[in-house]
Amino acid sequence: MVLADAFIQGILMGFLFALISLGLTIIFGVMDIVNFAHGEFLMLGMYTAYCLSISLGVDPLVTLPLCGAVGALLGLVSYYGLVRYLLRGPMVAQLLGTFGLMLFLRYLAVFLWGIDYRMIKKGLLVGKSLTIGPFHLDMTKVVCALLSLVAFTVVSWIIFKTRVGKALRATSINREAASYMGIKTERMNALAWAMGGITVGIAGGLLANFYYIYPMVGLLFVMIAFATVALGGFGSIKGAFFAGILIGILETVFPIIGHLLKTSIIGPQYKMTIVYLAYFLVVVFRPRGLFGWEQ
Amino acid sequence: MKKGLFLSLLVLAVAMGLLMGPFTGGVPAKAKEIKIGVIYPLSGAFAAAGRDLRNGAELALDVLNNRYPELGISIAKWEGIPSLKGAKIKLIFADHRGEPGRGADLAKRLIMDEKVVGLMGCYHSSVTKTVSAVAERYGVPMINGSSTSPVLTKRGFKWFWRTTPHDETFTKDLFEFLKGLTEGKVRGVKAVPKEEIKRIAYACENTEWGSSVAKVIEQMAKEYGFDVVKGILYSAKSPDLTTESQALVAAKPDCMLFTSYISDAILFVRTLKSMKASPKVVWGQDAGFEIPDFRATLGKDVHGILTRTVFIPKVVKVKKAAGKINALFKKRYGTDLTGASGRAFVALQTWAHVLNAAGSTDPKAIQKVAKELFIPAEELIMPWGGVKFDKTGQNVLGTGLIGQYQAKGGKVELEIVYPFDLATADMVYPFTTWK
Amino acid sequence: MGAIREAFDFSDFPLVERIGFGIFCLFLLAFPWLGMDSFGMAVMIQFLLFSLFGMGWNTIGGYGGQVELGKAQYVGIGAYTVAVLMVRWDIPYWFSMPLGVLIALGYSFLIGYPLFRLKGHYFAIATIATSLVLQDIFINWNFVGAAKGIELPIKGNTFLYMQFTNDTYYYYFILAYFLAGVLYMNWFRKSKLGYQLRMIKIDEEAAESLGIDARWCKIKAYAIASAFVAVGGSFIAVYNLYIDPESVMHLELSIMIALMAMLGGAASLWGPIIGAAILVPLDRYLGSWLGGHKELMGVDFMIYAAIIMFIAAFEPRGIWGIVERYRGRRT
Amino acid sequence: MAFLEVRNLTKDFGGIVANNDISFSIEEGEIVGLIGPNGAGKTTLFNCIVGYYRPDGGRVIFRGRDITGWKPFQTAREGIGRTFQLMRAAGELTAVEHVMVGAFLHQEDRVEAEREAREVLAFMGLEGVADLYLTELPLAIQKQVGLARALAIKPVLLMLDEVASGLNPTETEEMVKLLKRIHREKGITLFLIEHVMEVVMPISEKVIVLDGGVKIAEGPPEEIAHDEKVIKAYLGEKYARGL
Repeated sequence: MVLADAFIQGILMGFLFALISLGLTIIFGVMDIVNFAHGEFLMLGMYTAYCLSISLGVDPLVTLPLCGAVGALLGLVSYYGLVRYLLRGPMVAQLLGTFGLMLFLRYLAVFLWGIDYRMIKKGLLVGKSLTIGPFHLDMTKVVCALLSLVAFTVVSWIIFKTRVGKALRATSINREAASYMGIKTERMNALAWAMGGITVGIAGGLLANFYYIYPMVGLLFVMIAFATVALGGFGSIKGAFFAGILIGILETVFPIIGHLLKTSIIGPQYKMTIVYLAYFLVVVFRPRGLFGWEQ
Repeated sequence: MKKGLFLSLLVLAVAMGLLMGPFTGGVPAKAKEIKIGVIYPLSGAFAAAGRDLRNGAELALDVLNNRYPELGISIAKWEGIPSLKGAKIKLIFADHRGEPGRGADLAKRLIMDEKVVGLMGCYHSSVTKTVSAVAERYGVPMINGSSTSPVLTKRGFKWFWRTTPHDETFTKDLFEFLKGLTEGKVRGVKAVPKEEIKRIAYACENTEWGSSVAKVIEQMAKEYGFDVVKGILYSAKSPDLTTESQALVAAKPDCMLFTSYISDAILFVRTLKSMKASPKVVWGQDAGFEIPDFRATLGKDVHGILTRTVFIPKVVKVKKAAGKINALFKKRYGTDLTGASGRAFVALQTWAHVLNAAGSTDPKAIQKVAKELFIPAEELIMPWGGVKFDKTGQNVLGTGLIGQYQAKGGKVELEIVYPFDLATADMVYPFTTWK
Repeated sequence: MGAIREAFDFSDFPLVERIGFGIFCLFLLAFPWLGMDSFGMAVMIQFLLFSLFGMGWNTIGGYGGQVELGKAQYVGIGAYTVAVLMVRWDIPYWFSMPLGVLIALGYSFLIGYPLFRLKGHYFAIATIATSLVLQDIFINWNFVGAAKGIELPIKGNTFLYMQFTNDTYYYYFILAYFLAGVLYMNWFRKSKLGYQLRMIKIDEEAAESLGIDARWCKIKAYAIASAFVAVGGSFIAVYNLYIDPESVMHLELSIMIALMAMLGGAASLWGPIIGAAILVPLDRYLGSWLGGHKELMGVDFMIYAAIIMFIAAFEPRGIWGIVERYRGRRT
Repeated sequence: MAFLEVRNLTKDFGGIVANNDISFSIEEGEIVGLIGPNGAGKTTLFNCIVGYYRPDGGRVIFRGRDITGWKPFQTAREGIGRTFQLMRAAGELTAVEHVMVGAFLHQEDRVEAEREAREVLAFMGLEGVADLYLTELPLAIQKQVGLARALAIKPVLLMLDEVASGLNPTETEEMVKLLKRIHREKGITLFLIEHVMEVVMPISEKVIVLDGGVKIAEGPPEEIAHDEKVIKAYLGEKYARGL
């Protein structure tokens, strides 16, 4: 019973993690870059939702498209403004650069909005929860889950069915070959960043419905996003999805097991530990993650 | 291109140097000015608390250095330190970002370079540890207003005094309160059978502060005959607290006790509400549950939540001084005084009294008077018996308050429910907000 | 013997650099007598400490070209060994420090072995993961004080326990480590392992075809790095006299270490030192100065971040890379 | 007993059979050429022998030792040197340092290693470029440095993967001369992949031909030159190019 509840909660969280990681994995897939600033994109998405819903007095859900737009803009700006140059450097320089971007965005937010905690107080979903039989589910999380599904279907459709998608995949598999085939890889990269931005922006907009908004908030999610993407296999859409859910379940079910076993050694204090441990073990035995490809 | 980059970097470096020049040397001390170093978490994850603390300290400074006769407390009349020919106090703020190591370095800077007479701070018990260790090493007095880890005054330091009561006192208050609940002492609630509130579950953030509180709770629960059915240490930086909340709910406790900073406190309330958790008592250990942001962000979801604190605006009903100062504070910063800002105020106030009594800035003299210092209750904005340090440097007259958030037509008030004789409203029991 | 000669042999550097380094060393030795304020002293100590960390990271991260982001766990191991032994059994620094280093070495081999099955980003994230796991364990492990951390007993001035009431002692203490580190690295970069690592970095297949066991080389370099960092950690313990997982094993510390080395210029002797020389003062002074100003909140970090991005974008080889480009030699 | 013996070696990548049941042997001191059209599985065969790939079937015996599935660095230590089709050049190490790394295999001391390295470079007439970074060198020279690097590990068998590709006729001439010298003066057995027949024919004593992963012919160059199957394989490819 408790276990079942934990399981469901876990899956819901999992969908959220998956949604957050989606952008990261798209960007990586196309250009082998881990974007440290991903969490900050999320944070800015949340602020967008907040500011708009306050200033326009509309329901935060309405602002989602705009959050996406802001995310896309952010992605494009950081690609053309920074990442384009980073690509010339080695991996260390790339990490360094996006790490700088992370710090910069975070403290830009501090500068602009100060360090107050903000929270969206009214809105369709805010504070609502859905009761199915014995289970109480946070309405926003349910919607998150649905949207996450939608996002994944749309993205995979774009990538696997459309011509743009083919171009994207070609670029990700072999940059030179792609450019010979007349694909403008520059543009593909930009597109990847835009897509990444959109997804994470929307995720932020949703998150704003039940999460507090704060300049440092990105930090909380970015590590999970990394673990998710890495576990699923860098660049793999499918991987991000299942890894996200797996992690969600792991971190909620694991402590409950401890609770059922009446032991305090297995408890929430280790919920993240278990996630990282899982990642470590998986990659040690499967160095490409669950669905990743050889690099 | 590359040359340009190199140059611009060079320029930047030089610019840095120039900018920092004045700040490394430290401002030359002006006559008749007493420098107190104040180390707070002004930026980083705890900046919200830091700002609150800073406001409290700055208000106290203003009250001390200028004339506010209407306030009716002695420092308001002083315009500086009388016994030092009205010397003004100057606060030098430093930002430790919650990092013990950084705190220690800043303490050195304040002591050696700024030549401060004494130190104040640091909110985080972990930082207070390193900072007080530095103060001890250099023999500089430090008055701590808001770190509540019991061990701080159990280290036999000679230069460390703490005005605030510590977590043992606070936690004791809680259990006294629960006891009172079973004995019908609580205003507006008739005696509750102990069975009804026997099961306790706590969730404490897993750093210095939380984990030490957890220990105290365990031990007190035994003394007062409650059963701890679930104890959780969690990371305040965790992106979601679903798991923790579930573990709590699963244990079906009557009382949920929290030791949380602001972000996790907010998250807990949100998550537990979504799970329709139904404990009869919800109690928060100050900090997260008491910073204005908590109420501001969560609105009426906090109706009925108890928080231990040391200051509640309602205190004005029983304390004249508090009322006027709170009004002043609200006028200036837009929020009521809180435990954080209030205690910062008192800490500086204490500094003023100490210096005045000592009549000099010589550490030895300060140390001497600190031993027999007594600030009477009516001087304080806190509902304490006054300020009097025992030989460990702990203020023995400090007491805690337990307040309850009560939603009254749109706005949320924090009412006093403990000590029972100070109660300002009927307690809301049982807690039903999240149902 | 030969190794020692190698360590002191800087002859492959241009004269101007050797002179520069000489002057810098003199400056370091004389620093406490330059009447610098104690905050300057504290910053200087941080600078030396982080240079030490950076040099360590440079073996695996710079010469080996492996993006290692988990060094904090070894800072923790070093610091905790010293602290725990001193608190529980009153064991002097000079016994506990080497032990700490040994533990760090053992542990690094233990996790290095599986770790180096991984490449690229998988490796990077895995190093972070291991570090976080260890931190969580320490946070919950009561024997080492759990989240409360450990306060070391204050013993006044003693060389046995390496505790001093005056920072000047600590300064020379860490300076000694720093210089030893520089000499070691000067030997390392010219050592067999040093060259093999660079070969692996350029082309792992080719390296293997030359009879180099790439994985084993990486593990060795990783262990060396860990030892360096553990030494630094042991210093933190006796310097701060209080450690907790939050402050000595934090992810940001790991990133800081890598950041400084990369920014200064990975795979070069001076790189990490330069990186630390720029970032540490920047961080501390900006922090301590702007930190006090409400209205400027966050600006210090923005400047900081801007510099990082700038370097990463326009000089991927780090600041030292500029010099190397001008003089056309790498060292 | 054969110097290097390959028995029924098979390697397939998820269904695509790159090497199918290939057997041959090389005697000590021979120069053997391995030719075949693109995608015939030449490089795969090399990689199976040196150990970058683990064969799915068959054995590799080197000087009476079964080295099947050994790691590359182990085979290298056993005395098998190899070069690659392309050098990954980086501004990290100079030419001489590249060769030093090879010398380090049997030489702990740096100074000694450097001396050896310079000797090898001198032997190949590359003294001039010793202290330049690979990125500063033309492709032809880079490949020679790669060869020097392999020589520095003092191999008894040297496996060369298209040393002549990307070289102009005169450079190719040079390379052929050089190979002859290596064989003559250092007495190293050479086993070389060549895509262009014209290069292998003059120097090799025996030629092995692969096509589509199978060995279609083996024998002295002149025989091979007139072998039906071989010609077809190449013509076939030419047609394919035409289309």
